[in-house]
Amino acid sequence: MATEYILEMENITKRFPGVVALDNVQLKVRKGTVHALMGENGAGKSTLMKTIIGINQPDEGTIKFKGEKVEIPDTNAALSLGISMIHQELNPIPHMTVAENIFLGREPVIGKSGFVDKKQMVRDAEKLFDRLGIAINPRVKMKELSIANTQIVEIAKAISYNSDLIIMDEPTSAITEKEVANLFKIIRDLKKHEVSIIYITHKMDEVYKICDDITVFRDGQYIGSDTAENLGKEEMIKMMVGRELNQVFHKEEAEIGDVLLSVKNLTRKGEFENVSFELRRGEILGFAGLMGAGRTEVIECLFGVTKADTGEVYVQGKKVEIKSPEDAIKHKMALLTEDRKLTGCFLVLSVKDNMIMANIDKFTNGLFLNKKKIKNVCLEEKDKLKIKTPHINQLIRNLSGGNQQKVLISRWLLTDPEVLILDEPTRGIDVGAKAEIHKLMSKLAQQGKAVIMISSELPEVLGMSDRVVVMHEGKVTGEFERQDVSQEMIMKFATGTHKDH
Amino acid sequence: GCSSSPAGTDGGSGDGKIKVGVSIANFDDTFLMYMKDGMDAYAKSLGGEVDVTYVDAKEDAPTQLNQVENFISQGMDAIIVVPVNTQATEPMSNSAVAEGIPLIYVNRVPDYLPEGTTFVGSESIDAGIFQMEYLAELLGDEGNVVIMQGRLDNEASQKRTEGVQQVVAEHPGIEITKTQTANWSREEGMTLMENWLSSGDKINAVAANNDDMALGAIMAIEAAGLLGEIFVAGVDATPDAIAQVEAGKLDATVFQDANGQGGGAMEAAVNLAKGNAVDQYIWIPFQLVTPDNYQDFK
Amino acid sequence: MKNESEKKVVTMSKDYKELTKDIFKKYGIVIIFLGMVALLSVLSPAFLQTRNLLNVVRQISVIGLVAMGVTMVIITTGIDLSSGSVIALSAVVAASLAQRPDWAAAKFPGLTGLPVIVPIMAGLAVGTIAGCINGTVIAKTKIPPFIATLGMMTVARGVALLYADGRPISSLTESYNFIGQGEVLGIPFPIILLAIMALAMHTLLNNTKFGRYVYAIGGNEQAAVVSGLNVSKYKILIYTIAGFLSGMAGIVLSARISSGQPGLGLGYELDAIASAVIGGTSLSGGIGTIPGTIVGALIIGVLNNGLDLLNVSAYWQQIVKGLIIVGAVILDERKNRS
Amino acid sequence: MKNESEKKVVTMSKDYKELTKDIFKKYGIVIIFLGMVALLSVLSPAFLQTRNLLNVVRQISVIGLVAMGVTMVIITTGIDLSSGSVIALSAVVAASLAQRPDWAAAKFPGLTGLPVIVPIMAGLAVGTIAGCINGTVIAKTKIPPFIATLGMMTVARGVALLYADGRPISSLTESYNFIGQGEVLGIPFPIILLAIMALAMHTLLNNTKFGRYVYAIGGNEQAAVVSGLNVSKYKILIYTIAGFLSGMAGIVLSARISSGQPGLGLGYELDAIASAVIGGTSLSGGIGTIPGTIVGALIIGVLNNGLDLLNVSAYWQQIVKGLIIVGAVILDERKNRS
Ligand SMILES: Nc1ncnc2c1ncn2[C@@H]1O[C@H](COP(=O)(O)OP(=O)(O)OP(=O)(O)O)[C@@H](O)[C@H]1O
Ligand SMILES: Nc1ncnc2c1ncn2[C@@H]1O[C@H](COP(=O)(O)OP(=O)(O)OP(=O)(O)O)[C@@H](O)[C@H]1O
Ligand SMILES: [Mg+2]
Ligand SMILES: [Mg+2]
Repeated sequence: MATEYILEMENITKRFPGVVALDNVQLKVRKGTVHALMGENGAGKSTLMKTIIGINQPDEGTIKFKGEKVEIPDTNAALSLGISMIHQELNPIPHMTVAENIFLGREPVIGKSGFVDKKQMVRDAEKLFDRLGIAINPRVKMKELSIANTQIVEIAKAISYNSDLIIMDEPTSAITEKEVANLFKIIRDLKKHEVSIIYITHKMDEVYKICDDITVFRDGQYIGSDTAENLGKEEMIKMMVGRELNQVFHKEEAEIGDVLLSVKNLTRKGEFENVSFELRRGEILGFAGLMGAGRTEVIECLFGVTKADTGEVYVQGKKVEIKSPEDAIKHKMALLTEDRKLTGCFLVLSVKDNMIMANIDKFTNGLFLNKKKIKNVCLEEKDKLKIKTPHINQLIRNLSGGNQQKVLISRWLLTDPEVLILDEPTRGIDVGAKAEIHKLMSKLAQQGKAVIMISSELPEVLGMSDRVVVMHEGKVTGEFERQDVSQEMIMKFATGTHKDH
Repeated sequence: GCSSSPAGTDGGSGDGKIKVGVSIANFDDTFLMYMKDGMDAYAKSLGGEVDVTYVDAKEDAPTQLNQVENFISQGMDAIIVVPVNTQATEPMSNSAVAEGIPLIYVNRVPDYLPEGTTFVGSESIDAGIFQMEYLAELLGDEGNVVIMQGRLDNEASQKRTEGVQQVVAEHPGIEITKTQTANWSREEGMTLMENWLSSGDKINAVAANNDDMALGAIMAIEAAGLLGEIFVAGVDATPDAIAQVEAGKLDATVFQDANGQGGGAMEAAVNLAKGNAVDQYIWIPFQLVTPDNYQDFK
Repeated sequence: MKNESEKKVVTMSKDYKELTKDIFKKYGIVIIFLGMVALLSVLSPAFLQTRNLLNVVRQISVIGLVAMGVTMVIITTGIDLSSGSVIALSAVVAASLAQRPDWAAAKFPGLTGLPVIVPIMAGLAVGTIAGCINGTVIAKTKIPPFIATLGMMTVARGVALLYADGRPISSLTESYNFIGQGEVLGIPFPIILLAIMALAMHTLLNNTKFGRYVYAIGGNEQAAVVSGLNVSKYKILIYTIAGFLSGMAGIVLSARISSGQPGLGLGYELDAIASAVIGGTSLSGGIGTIPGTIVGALIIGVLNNGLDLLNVSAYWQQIVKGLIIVGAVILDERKNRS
Repeated sequence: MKNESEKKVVTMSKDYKELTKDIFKKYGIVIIFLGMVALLSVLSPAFLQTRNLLNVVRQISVIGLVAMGVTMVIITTGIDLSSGSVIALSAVVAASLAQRPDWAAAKFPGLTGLPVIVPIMAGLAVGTIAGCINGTVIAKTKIPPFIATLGMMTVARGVALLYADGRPISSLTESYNFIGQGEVLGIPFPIILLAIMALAMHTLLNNTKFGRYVYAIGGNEQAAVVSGLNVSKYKILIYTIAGFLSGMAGIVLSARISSGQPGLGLGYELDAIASAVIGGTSLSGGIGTIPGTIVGALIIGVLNNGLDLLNVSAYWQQIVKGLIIVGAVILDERKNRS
């Protein structure tokens, strides 16, 4: 039996001003399979997906869906062909309910009246969530949800179209292992119903857990495809980055010094209670926990984004009042936030401006900006973190997600922090860059600085941390030294089941 | 003139004071403010007998109607209105008449003036006529005249312009070459005049619908070094304008007796509230102000 | 699962504690409005008389109509500066077809004494067309609504002046005047019209697909696009409805003063926008309700009426009015409207 | 490696190809402006005369000053509706301290003939205070700038009317009038003032930390907070500068017409906002430049001047002006301004 393709894309080229995002690429997806599309940040994966869903129009090339050549002028056309997509950039409508978000454009109506049947909509959402094993109240507004739950809603939404082809562009970037496992269960189930999936991720292990075929892009070019069985991990990574890459974590030993930061009984009612921990020079402190554990809330409070109800913070033994991020930065702290779009990027500003914003004082001569210095430093950072952008005056919103993340990291590195707090630092970052960031963390630790890393990727937590703090529902449930910790233990404390024995 | 009998007034409210509500078309209008002074002065001259409420209609006819309705529900003994628009007075006239509250229009004559309402003021068109007749004399019956209009939808602006046009029509040697709005504003009058002078077209006289625009025009003319070569006339005889007549820069303005109109209206209101009869039309004529007689208006 | 339910309980108990706070949060502006009413009824005995209250509502009916359309536009992160001018244009066009046959200076001497439906349809059509042009320009050329409707504001005013030659079009038929001055069972007709339209608009926004799309486009236009909504189409429709309501306001206004004037409605756009924002509509989109907007319009109306009743002098009125509007919005806790 | 360099070449050659397109994208509004100038000089020989060109620039100097402050405000996603009223307030206050001693009707008969610096400082102070109040209310209470400045618009106008009792304050000293009417080396003083302020504001926005922060706050306020900016402080400063510029505009305007009037500046806020937006400032924040805004103001000024020169009738002027402004923004390719 000849292979039956649900999607065949050939000779696709897409240009943006100053960039060739896709250069004559191809992608063929077999019916009823999960097809991994792999590549570094900026390889053009999302751009290609957007041409399928009708957001971008390719400059050249053909798309065949179910064997027929198709034109996809807009998303509506894609949806009616039977293609839906989980977008890399989450797109919640904050003031509408979860159910309204999911059924936008497909609202059930009462008879033929044109009136929306709100109750039915909620019932439909509940039914969908039941089927997918999701515990979210469809009546709450999207803005109430954490970023993780927002992503889950988007997953559910894409699936609810009952499409024949579902594109998942980094669907697991904001969720933890538990939800990933659930998603994989759903995907297997979809496969049974002959649904095909294009799966984009930067988490290598996921590829081999769930995907049948792999296609690799590099710099907007098609490199090759094979089945997951045939294509080994090392080989795939080599295709992605164009060279050999060592996959082990770049944890280098650093000398552990004095206590740099100490947090005592930090509490914010309704979010977290009595959180205490210490951070020493040379240390990388990992924070583990399931989504909703309150890790983000703790460090945002620590950084002065929100106000603590009670609790104390000591920097180098001195008690400090941190009322705003301004204060935190004065105390040589830095925070890479979890939500890139909401609290990270200045989307309409250039890469350069985005980089210098947290520490402009470093770039002034008296009253005026030293533009030459800014340019030099930014170019240096661009090279150091291998940020893919045609020039540093490019608007950050035109960068791929992973490259945006790198720009934000360099923003905080430029402040020369003593305590660098990273909330999901490698979210959406490709393997190569991830290794770079890990190296960087080690280097900072060796310089006698300290790093707090929140990560929902357990291997990353285990691989990089000197110590791990585990949180569950707003409370610290455990703290472990590097040598004592295992994946199972973290999960036990993160789910709160450690008390059950 | 014909007299109107006040319809069923009780001669004042409970505390013995006469309550008068006044809705003025626009508090930004300098002339109307002088008229308000006239009303105030007359009311004060009666001691504590009259209690006056002034409201600003902001040049919006519906707002004025709202205000008159509010006056009626407040139980005013008489209402004075400087109408925003004389063709939009029918509903307020009808409401006031139905309630038996005397309504006095000032300054602008409504088309519809039913029994029970009164008018105090002058004929707007006369201002344009007086102004242009004097300019025609200065021009020796030939030359190009430009008209600076007030706000385009404003009645005083239209009537005064009509007056100018009427006079020009009688003088074949005079031609209106440009008609444009400067929205009653000195600054816009100046800008407009600058632009006109730039255009290089010959201008011999400027007929401005009010003094502020005329003063703006004079400033542009002076800056261009053409003072004395272009005649300028305004309307209102504001103190600023009189000073310019005195300085020999403004050739003429038309005196509208703000004090007389305001005081006359208040007098009529008090009389009607007391149940005394007054003439339905009380005319207070315009007067031309020139270098010969400006002293009388200082 | 156990954890889930535990957490819910926690949330619930918190809810009860904060109930009063929540009520103020949700109905803050209504409470502020009621406070104003209470204060005014103490300060001025005339205020609470039925007649005066009917006055207030009748007076806001025009702003109310416009503000409802503006609310919808603002929910989509747009703005409509043209409403005041569209009022004028629709008023002069409608009035020119509603003149009494006995009037010598009729604009169209051959077209007097027409059935009242003719001027009504003409006025509504004018508003609808203007709105449709706004919407089309905004949706198709992607220029900011501020500029598109600013252009329409200038153009529509110019056309109104040109059409009426700057002069009022007066002496309108009784049946036309009824729209602005008539009463049904003692209730002024403009109030009835406002109530009907408010109900219709509220239903439209709350219970129909179209309404959901208005909020979706305002909440996150990109999300609306990727959900397959034809955003352009809906934007055109939204501005068209706003134009329709401005057209209707023009008819009511001209019927109320028995005269169509090219200077009508000047500055009404700001009052309409202020009503919407005071009523809780967010200028950054996605939030806003019709009842809120009506309360916003009532606050402005009560303020105008009350200050007149209290005999506050004209200059002070402006000052007090400005302060109270700002104060009301500050007191109102729903802050995310900018 | 080979691929890398190959690709660069491709990109480069394409770049050259698209250069003209890019230029139009970046300088579209300038090209449109030049087109208007070219057209007008053909249609009216008077247009290109030095004297007329000086006229145009002098006429926009007031709007230009205001528009620069408004630009900064809009970059932070704010809006300033109060500028027109603040102009009036600063004008009457400054004028009241700049009256000639020989004038009988002086507002403060004891305070005439003061050195010119007194009214100037007073006018600037009035504007600065008004702006500071705007900024503080917006930053501290988080109410929408639209409402806060709408309130200030009403209040400042009321105070101006109250202060001047609705009447013009005239007969000002020669040295005061010089600000609006004087010339230095044949160049009108308001133009010099505009040029200096434009240079200062451009430098401020482009070459200082403060400038970067303005863009950052507009680009993403939350991110600005997390990056350690004291957003409240900068917002207050931004509105204060805008108020200062409105105050300066009030002085220039009153000096230009030798009279401080409480009705001055009516509607200037819209012209100022339009200048900024035509010049490319994005109402959704983060984007905008001073040179762009000056070009925007010039477009409006040239339009007013040209239509007068061409003797276009008053009604048609409004229509044509509206159409051209919308047309210019449509032709301009930088679309993301809404
Ligand atoms: N609208 C745009 N304008 C200009 N350049 C763009 C635009 N969108 C994407 N690009 C560029 O196209 C290239 C491909 O981007 P794309 O988002 O497809 O990468 P990606 O493979 O999805 O990366 P990531 O893994 O980081 O998400 C990048 O260099 C990006 O900068
Ligand atoms: N804006 C919000 N409004 C109400 N509740 C919120 C909001 N943001 C987050 N929460 C709640 O706060 C809790 C913690 O959020 P969050 O999921 O971000 O925690 P976390 O430990 O940082 O997890 P992760 O980093 O894995 O996402 C959750 O219960 C979440 O629902
Ligand atoms: Mg991507
Ligand atoms: Mg988190």
